[in-house]
Amino acid sequence: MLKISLDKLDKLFEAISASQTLYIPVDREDGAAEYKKYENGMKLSSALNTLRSAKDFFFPQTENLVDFKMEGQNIEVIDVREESEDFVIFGVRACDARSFTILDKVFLAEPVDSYYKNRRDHGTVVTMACTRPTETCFCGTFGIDAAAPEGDAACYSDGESLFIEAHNEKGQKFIDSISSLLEDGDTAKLEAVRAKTREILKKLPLANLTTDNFGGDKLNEYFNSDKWGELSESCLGCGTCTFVCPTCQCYDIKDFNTGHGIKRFRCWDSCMYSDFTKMAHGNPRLTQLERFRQRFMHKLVYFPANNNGEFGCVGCGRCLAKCPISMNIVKVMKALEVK
Amino acid sequence: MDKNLKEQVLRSSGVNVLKCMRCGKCSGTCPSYDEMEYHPHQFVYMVERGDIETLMHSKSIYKCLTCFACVDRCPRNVEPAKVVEAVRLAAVRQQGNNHMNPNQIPEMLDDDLPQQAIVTAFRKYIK
Amino acid sequence: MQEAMINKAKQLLADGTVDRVIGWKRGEFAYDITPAVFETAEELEKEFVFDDFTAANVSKYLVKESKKEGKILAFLKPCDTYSFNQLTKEHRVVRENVYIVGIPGGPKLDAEKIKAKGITGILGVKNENYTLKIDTVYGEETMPFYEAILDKCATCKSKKHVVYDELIGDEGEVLDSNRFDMVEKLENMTAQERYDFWRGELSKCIRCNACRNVCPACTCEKCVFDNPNSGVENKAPADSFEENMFHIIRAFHVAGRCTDCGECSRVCPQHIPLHLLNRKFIKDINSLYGEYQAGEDTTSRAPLNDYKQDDCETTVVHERGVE
Amino acid sequence: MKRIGVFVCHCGTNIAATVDVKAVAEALGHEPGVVISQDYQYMCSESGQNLVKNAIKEHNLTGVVVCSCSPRMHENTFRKAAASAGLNPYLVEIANIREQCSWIHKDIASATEKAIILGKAAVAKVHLNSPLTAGESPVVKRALVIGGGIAGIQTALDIAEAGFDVDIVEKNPTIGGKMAQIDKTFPTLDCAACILTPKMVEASQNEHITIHSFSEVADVKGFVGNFTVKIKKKARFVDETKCTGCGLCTEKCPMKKVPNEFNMGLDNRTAIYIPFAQAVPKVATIDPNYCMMLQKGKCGICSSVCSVGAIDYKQEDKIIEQQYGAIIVATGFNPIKLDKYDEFAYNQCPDVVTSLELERLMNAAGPNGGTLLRPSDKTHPHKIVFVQCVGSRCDDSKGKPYCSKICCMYTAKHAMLIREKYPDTDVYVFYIDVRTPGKNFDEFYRRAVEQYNVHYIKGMVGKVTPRSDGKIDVQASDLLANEQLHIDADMVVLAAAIEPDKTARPLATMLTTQMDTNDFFTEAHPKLRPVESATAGIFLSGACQGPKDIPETVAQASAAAAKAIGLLVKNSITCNPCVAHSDELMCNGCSSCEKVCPYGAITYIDKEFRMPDRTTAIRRVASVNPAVCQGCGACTVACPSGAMDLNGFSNSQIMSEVDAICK
Amino acid sequence: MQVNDNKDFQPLIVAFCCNWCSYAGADLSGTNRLNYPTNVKIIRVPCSCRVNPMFILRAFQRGADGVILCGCHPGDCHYTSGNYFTRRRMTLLFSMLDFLGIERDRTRVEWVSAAEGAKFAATMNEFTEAVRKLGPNRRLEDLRCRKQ
Repeated sequence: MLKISLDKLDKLFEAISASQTLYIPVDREDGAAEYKKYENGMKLSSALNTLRSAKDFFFPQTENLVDFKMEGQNIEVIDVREESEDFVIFGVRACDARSFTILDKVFLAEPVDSYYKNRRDHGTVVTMACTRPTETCFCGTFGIDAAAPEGDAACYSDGESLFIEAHNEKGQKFIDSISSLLEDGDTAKLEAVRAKTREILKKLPLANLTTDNFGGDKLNEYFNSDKWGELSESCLGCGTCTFVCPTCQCYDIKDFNTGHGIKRFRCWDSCMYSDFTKMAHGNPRLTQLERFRQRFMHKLVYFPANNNGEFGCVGCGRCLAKCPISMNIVKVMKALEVK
Repeated sequence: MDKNLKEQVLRSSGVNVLKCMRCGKCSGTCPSYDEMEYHPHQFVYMVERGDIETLMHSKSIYKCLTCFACVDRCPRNVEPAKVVEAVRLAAVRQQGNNHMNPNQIPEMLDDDLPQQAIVTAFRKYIK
Repeated sequence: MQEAMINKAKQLLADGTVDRVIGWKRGEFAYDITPAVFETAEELEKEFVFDDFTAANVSKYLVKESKKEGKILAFLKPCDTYSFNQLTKEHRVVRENVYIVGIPGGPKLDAEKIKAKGITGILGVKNENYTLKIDTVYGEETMPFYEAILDKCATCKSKKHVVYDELIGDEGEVLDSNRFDMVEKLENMTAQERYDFWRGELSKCIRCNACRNVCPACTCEKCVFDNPNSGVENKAPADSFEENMFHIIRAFHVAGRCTDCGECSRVCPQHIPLHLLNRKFIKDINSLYGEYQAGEDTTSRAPLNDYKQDDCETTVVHERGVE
Repeated sequence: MKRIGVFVCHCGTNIAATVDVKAVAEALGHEPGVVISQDYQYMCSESGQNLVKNAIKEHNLTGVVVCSCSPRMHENTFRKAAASAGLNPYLVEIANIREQCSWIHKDIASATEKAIILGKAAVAKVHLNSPLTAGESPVVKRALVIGGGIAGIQTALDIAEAGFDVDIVEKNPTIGGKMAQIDKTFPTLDCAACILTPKMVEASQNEHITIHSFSEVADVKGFVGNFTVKIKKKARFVDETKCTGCGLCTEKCPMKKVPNEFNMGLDNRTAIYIPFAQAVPKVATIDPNYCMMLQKGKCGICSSVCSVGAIDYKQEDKIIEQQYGAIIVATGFNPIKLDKYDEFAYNQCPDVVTSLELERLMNAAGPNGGTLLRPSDKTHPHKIVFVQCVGSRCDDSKGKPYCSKICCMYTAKHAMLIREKYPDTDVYVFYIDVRTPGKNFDEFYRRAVEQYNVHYIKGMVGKVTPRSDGKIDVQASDLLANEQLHIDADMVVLAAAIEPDKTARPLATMLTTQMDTNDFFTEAHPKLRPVESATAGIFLSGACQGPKDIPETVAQASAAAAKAIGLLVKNSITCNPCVAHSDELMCNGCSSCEKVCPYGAITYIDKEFRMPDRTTAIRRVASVNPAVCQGCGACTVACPSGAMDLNGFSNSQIMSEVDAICK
Repeated sequence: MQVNDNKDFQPLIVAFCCNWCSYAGADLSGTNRLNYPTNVKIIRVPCSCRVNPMFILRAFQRGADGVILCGCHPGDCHYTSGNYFTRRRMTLLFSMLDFLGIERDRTRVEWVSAAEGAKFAATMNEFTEAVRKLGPNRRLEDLRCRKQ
């Protein structure tokens, strides 16, 4: 496998950013990691994961769809779409890498979401294998190997060098563009590191959580479960879980009157919000219980029902860490599960 | 009539002579009234008319004790003493720099000189 | 303490004083505690928890719970009692339907602080003589207890319960906290520095509304930011202005009502020090209109619903500090 | 879909000279919803109004924007025009392009641009206007007169005459006010008491009039037609209903060294007292500061001599509450304190007196039984100096900037009376100007000069120095003779400026009426509405509005009464429909709005609601009484959820104006 | 490089005036032909206490460079106490804006009576000049609303 010494990472990033925009996770002052556009001198974060997921790159929180310009009583419609620039997201973890597969199923299915596709086509995802998974991780539950992430290209560290391999043509093109910096390397030590990581993954508190009892065919078992009341009673109805989630893909479309025109934009919505999917007749889910149920039923039942058994969760653990009242999909699965 | 002179007096006194309503309280209160050819209320009115030179040539400008009784009692805040002072200053300026040096004052003092005159002299000559 | 509380709850349930109990329920890990309502002794035995991580202020839940049939037992920490009192004052809770047992306050721990030390894979946390022994999948780690406490506990304003039906443990006192130090530090910066500081902080906002939804002062039936007819509704911070707008107006709406319970900053997934906005208002109110602690009583007039004829003019803002 | 008409007024050249009105009409014609946009010479003229009316009918307009002068000028005109054409009057908005545009700007291009923006803001607002209907609120058929001087008495008598109940609140133990203290009145020189006391008696006997003497207004709530007033009846320690006013108690009271305020402190009274013989109500009052029973618990003589048992040492202040439809303020005036005028030696020399003190000195019921004697040695003065404008027309902090108006005339009166009664007395009057406009006034003054030989000297007294021989040295200037005079006077009389009573300022706050910087009440219009305050239902009577002599005061008192009667005869008045209202679905019931409402218009009700989760719940929600609400909007900002909004100035309307301006 | 005194900059000033005093004061400055810049656009409100902080922020969002609030002098409020509430609200709001690093001179409260036409004009001249010196409002604007 091709590799580069870890102390030459700066050189690697400089080379990538010379030809296209590069995003890497960096540490913020408060210790949290976030993706930043690479500028010389930036250091790759060693954090397990970024606070916000990587979905922003393809599905940003707000996105302008179309403009209406108003002159007196006339309205002109302006298409604001532009071809996206090429960019690389480096250091995506296995869970987030899988989340793109899930988002693709939504946005690239017919009718294709051209805004999403535009970015997806121009973005190269370079993943990074995990070496220090934490207690909130449960990617294994969804068949994700944290030590062998997906993506256009994947990186692995053995503590000294960074190994890199392509998974597809886009990944190969990426590697080709930086090949002058790479050399062939021995993966023996790397394999040991990966084995160790896999050992740790097995020891994690959520290692035994499975989706065996969930899936598209479980609607009736769970929809009317009497557990929902208890599970949702302390839910604040905030959107933290949905906004840190790499797979939540619901959005709202709104018009903003700028005074001289209308900007029609979409922004993330949360099924936890009281006006979620509000329609002319009103709101289909009137109570927090219903909204709460929607979120988990969607991830564990509805999504697999519509997508060949694929679950709408990747086990990144962000919601476990961030929910203000510590209610999350793991607790829901454990409480709900009928074996 | 010298308009500049009027301007100068108005500016250096800072007084708005138009506020005077001719009540004569300044003259009614003035301790030097009998010594003066022109009295405080006349000062104000003559300055308003621009008749400054007459005042400058009158000994009245040196009779004002600057006791400020008129200033204190004027119901309109016109401050006649400041007008008198300004006219006096205008006269001094025209005479060139022949005014007294404050250091000369102590040797000129005698026991009969009223305390008020000394204090007001300092007020006048310190500038 | 946990034992005493469970016993108290069981006793009050048994003698019919209360029908339900609101407290905290243990989670998957050492720290992921969820506020919960218990109805039976068995549930209490099994799941009720009170430890260094039970920081959540349960008083806001009483807005809904106190309107249900029967009486509910609420375990309130000193800071929570201020929130409860404020809610009583604003007629948002039905005082008669709540039996309040005052319990000792913090300092409570912040799992995020432990994680920020680079400690991952946390399996258990033990407090031994104010040193935290943290069991992780990567071995045992230690850190000083006080380095892991919540910001809101580090600047605790009071250990006194302002309302209760009975107390477990000793009553504390109002503390002479240094809670305005950071506000003061910011006030002493230049306008440009302040602007840069807040831009940096507020630009992190993802408008998850956790701060608003956890806030015991934010109990509006419908928030103006959720109401399409209000003219200011917005769902996502589409422009830096909207980040400012949301947080300024939210702080303004709770000004004089915020008890400084610190929940907003505790729950912010982006660690934005939102409490500083509220504290700025509290500090201004204290210095301009006289000391006022929201929630201290249930009768006083909120400073913004009150005035004195000789109040300072708005120019006071121009006259002080640095521009 | 809105159908809005825009009408741009030229106002002759007032607008058209600086604003291109055609361009404004043209530009606004392109705004969304605008179906017709016209300009016209004088939009407020009958033909201009017809233009609006016809357009409303012809184009079936749902909103009208008039770009013209200030809405304070013609908003009502156009609202009425719209109403007569069948459009709700509150669907009319005015863009102020005269006072706030054409009159203040010179450059046509920028003024036109601004006029267009102001027009756009009005169009944006009118899009959100909704038809409003004015409600009605009943009028309580009772009036309150605050102050029982000649102004208050006259107003009360006139209102009672019209058949309405009226209450007088007087802070002193008796009504009568300043006029009761005056000896004679100018220019007729008839005795003040002779013409005042019959009116006082008439007031006390009129079945429609209730006199609350020794009382103060403690609180005023409500609004025109429906004021709720709390009146504090101060404890006088005498049961008014029992006391016959026989005066035995005042004779027997051992505490005889109390300065008599009715005689300006020139003599003494007893601790239990009746201010003067003709007092109304003629009831004794105990002065608790001097009464030995109340101070030390020893004495009780008055109680033992009172044959009807009217004395009640345990009496306490009592608050009574009453509803009124109209309130008339007649709080009157006082002479200013002369403490700051050292040059007149008022505080040093008892023979330097104010004019009001002179009135008492000359009055038959006064300290000397009507003989003019010097207060110091009770000798007859032979040379008296009057000083005019003491504290009046002053630009300094000591006095008042205004002319007190009455001094010239009463000084002439005093001078004349003294010369008449004591021809051996020399009387000097130092004046700045003598101001005597008024029927028979100048003739009166000339009589003092020509027939009574009063020495009128143009000039001001600069210094008054009491001498050891009992004479008073008056140093003054005689401006016409251009000399400084020294007069060795026996008495000096100072014509002190008059100022509004000190109780007026807090009262104005309670009544929400405006005052000028001198604490005189401000009339609604200086020429056209001189006896009304800007606050509906509050009228002004007498010197509380500005210095006045007796005939003028009485004239104004009757005018205020006429205005109040005009209000009281109505059964109801039309309310302003631009009031607050609460959206119950959004209301939290938190009470913030109630706390900031100055009118107490907001109450809370428990109401059953169907909640989002299909359950029903009882919630506490705010409810606004539209008859009480005056539409200030304080509640709308206090309400965090935005449940409270204001008709005519709603959140969305104001924001749409902001948007249009900032576009 | 931006010139410091921003001589050519035309700031947009939104003035909220209470109906009873300040709006009448503004009318009086018109009646007396006292000039102030066209930059000032007045919105009539019944009382200064009707002005919600949201309106002020809204104006800044939409491109206002300065917002001034005029009401009756304290004690003279047509509604007794409205301006007292205004004073507290605005003191706190302005203090908060200052805390967030927004330029202080962009906001102001001025008490203008119906008789103070001259004061109204002088205030508007002064305020416009102060805002002109600050330059365009960049810290509290919504980029989407910026004029193209």
